[in-house]
Amino acid sequence: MSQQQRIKIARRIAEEFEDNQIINLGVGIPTLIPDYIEGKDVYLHSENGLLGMGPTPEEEFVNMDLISASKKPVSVETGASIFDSSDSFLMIRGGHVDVAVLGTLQVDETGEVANWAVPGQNILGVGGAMDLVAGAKKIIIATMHTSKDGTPKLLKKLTFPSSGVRKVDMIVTEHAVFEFKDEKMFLIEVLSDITLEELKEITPASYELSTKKLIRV
Amino acid sequence: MSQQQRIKIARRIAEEFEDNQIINLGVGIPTLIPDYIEGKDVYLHSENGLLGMGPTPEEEFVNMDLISASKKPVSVETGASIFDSSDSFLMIRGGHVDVAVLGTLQVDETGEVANWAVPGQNILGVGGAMDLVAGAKKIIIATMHTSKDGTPKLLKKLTFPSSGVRKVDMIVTEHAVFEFKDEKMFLIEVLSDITLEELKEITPASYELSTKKLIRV
Amino acid sequence: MKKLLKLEHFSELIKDGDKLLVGGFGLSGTPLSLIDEIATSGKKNLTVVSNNLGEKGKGLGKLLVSGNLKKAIGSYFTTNGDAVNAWSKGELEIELVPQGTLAEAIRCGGAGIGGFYTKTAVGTKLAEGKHQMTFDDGDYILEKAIKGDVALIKALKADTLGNLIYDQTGRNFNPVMATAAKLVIAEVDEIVEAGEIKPEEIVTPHLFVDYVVVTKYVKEGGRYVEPATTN
Amino acid sequence: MKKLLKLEHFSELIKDGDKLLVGGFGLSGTPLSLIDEIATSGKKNLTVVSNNLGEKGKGLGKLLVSGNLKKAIGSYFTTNGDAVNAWSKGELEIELVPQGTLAEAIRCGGAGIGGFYTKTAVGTKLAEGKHQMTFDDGDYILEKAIKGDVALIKALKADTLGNLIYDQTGRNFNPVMATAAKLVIAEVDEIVEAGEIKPEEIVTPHLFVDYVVVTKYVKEGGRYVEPATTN
Repeated sequence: MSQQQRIKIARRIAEEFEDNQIINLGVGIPTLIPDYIEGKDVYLHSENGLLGMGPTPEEEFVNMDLISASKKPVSVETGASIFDSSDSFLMIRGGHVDVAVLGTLQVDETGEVANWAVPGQNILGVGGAMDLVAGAKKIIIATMHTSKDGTPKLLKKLTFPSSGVRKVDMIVTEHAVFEFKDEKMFLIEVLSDITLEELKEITPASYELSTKKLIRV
Repeated sequence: MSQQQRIKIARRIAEEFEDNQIINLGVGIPTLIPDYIEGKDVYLHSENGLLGMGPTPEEEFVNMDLISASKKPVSVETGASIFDSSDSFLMIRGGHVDVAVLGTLQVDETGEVANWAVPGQNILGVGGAMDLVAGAKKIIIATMHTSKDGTPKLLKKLTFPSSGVRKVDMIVTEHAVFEFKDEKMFLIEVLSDITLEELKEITPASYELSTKKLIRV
Repeated sequence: MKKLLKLEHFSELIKDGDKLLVGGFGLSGTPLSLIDEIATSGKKNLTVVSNNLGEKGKGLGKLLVSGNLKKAIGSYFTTNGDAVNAWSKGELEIELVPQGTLAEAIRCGGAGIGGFYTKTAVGTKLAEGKHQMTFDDGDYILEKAIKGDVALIKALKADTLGNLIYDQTGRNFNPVMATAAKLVIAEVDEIVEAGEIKPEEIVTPHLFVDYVVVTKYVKEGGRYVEPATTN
Repeated sequence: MKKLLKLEHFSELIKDGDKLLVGGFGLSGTPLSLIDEIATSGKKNLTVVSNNLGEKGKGLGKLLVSGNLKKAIGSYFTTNGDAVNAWSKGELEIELVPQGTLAEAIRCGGAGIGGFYTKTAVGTKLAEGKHQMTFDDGDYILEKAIKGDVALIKALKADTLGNLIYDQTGRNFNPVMATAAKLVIAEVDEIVEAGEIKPEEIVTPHLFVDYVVVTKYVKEGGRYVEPATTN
């Protein structure tokens, strides 16, 4: 997958953010987003215990005790705060994080997400994925439309283990933006030169066209 | 009840403390104890969120935002810490307080305590009593042997509502010290010139004499 | 500063019948100015969750005098004669909760936890009707989370983002209440620039705080007093 | 200072089969010196509760190499190849817990709470066999408290009483773990006089801490490195 496509996804998701929102960014594509939040006062929450996460510091300011949830050195913005893991997940589970942007393995057409385990493979990591799925006010999925070998990720039904009963609110891929409403999936934007027929072919999930606002970018 | 008798009780209880213990003192007689903890490094815990509570400050240093659980101005000792109510009761309920000294209305011969409500009267306060009864490592009851009108407080069975199933470890009155072991009550010291027969008369609870160490002070 | 609210606009945020979480231990760490506004607002049928109802005629005690309350949930009301009277006459409902259970239930409300099992109150009148479960080391009762419509808290300082620190034991229930209501309003002595409070020292991060109001009280001799009117 | 412990005496406090709570997020906020002592102690059948097992050959990863572990309880082991291998070969038991549930379960262990109801993991494999209950806003599962025999935590500074503060996000699981074990040992960079850390800034009050050990590592370029031996 090209870095350009990943950046397109990051950029599009950044447009969703509103001033003063608390945002939690997962691993993968979501980590690209901070570069594209321009002119918006949002605050990045990191589940290892930081609100107000800033960019990667210069080498001389690196401190392995100031890192992101991806375990990379970060800095703190003005007005940042530090707290322990139980308070950090109090924020997540208690609905105090406005938007979580998560990568995924699969999403089904109701918005149920599978983003932690592949059947038949070793399942040795879940991290904060299930807490974010259960607790964030709005969940946006950032994902390539299909996996590297072309296997669809947006499905009628999950075949991988679910991350929770809570449904996601939006999916952004390199080709399209989908919204969920009452467990139904709507195509609201096309982001590439793909035709609607081609999109349908790589998207087993059933979705409706949101005629009011379908945008081709 | 005479202040001298109350002081005798406070003094005797202070003898129980050991270096480095965390102590929580309830209202009433327990509040007298700090004056009699001499030469011992103990730390007073106050359930409104303070470890390392110090004595009443001079008037000029009074701050109504630095008070005891009895809502009286206090000071902080060197090395004191401040925390919120949920963390304070985490300490209490989680067994991190070594000794709680509590007043009482009644105690029965198994060590069950009733210290919050009188039947037929308005029951509008419980405070931290039940949390301390459930959670402190050791519970010492500080009480006059009978109520003001001579009604016994140390009973075969409680007639007032229980404060919890957890049994207390020791009772100190102006006349005697009792210890509990396996829900049995033992007289271990006599603190006044009362005879053993007179003591029995004002103590409906059944107790054994701890012959090994019964002391008359 | 986006979150700054004028005291006179505060009571517009409260509706009849709201459940309010009000910080403080007696009169310590209590949002006295916000309470005063409610007392003169004519709001009705409020439920207050607070450790006490202030003192007679003071702090939350004022709401008893001005008739705003339907119910109080807390741990200790005995020392406020007005509360005892109102309850005796059937004018005030009271729900008594052990102090530690109260603090923890509010924290759960803020933490997305439905309920928790505690040994506190097992075998007492306050456990009646509550679900009981046996764990490795004995019996526990289920206590459910407490949430509010609005939390009124008192802090020492806010920064311009709404991060809060507290004055000594004035901290008490305030930080947990800040997590557990749909709308959180902090009364503070002072507002400082963002960055003046170090990240490690912030007790309540700004994501919990919706509005900040500067107190009308002044601290004299260690006690909050109403300032002499200046007109 | 009464609580000061020499590093070389530390492993005497650990027994075969103990359950250890070990602070840290990856290698951040991790008691590296204490872990090194265990790795050379020959202790067997330890259970470690920690978010990760460090990295391959680093931090808690060393205990995999030296064969001290029977079981790991945590949220994310995928990035440590040794953990994956040991598990595949049946040499290591793994219990996977969502990160927020892990933090909260440990806090409950310290707080005298038997268990709590969370929405996290409802409807997933990780909820299998767990008690479920419906509250006002949906289904929750019961997660039980986690306690340890010994907690090994990493702080920035201790004062002479054992009060602790942490360095930035090195705080992570350390404060909750400090509450939830029978014996709590804090590895610190520095010991200061009691009173130097202000009461409001203490994160872990001394009543939780049994022993303090000064780290053998030094921080260079923002990373802990083993000092050059001086002999």
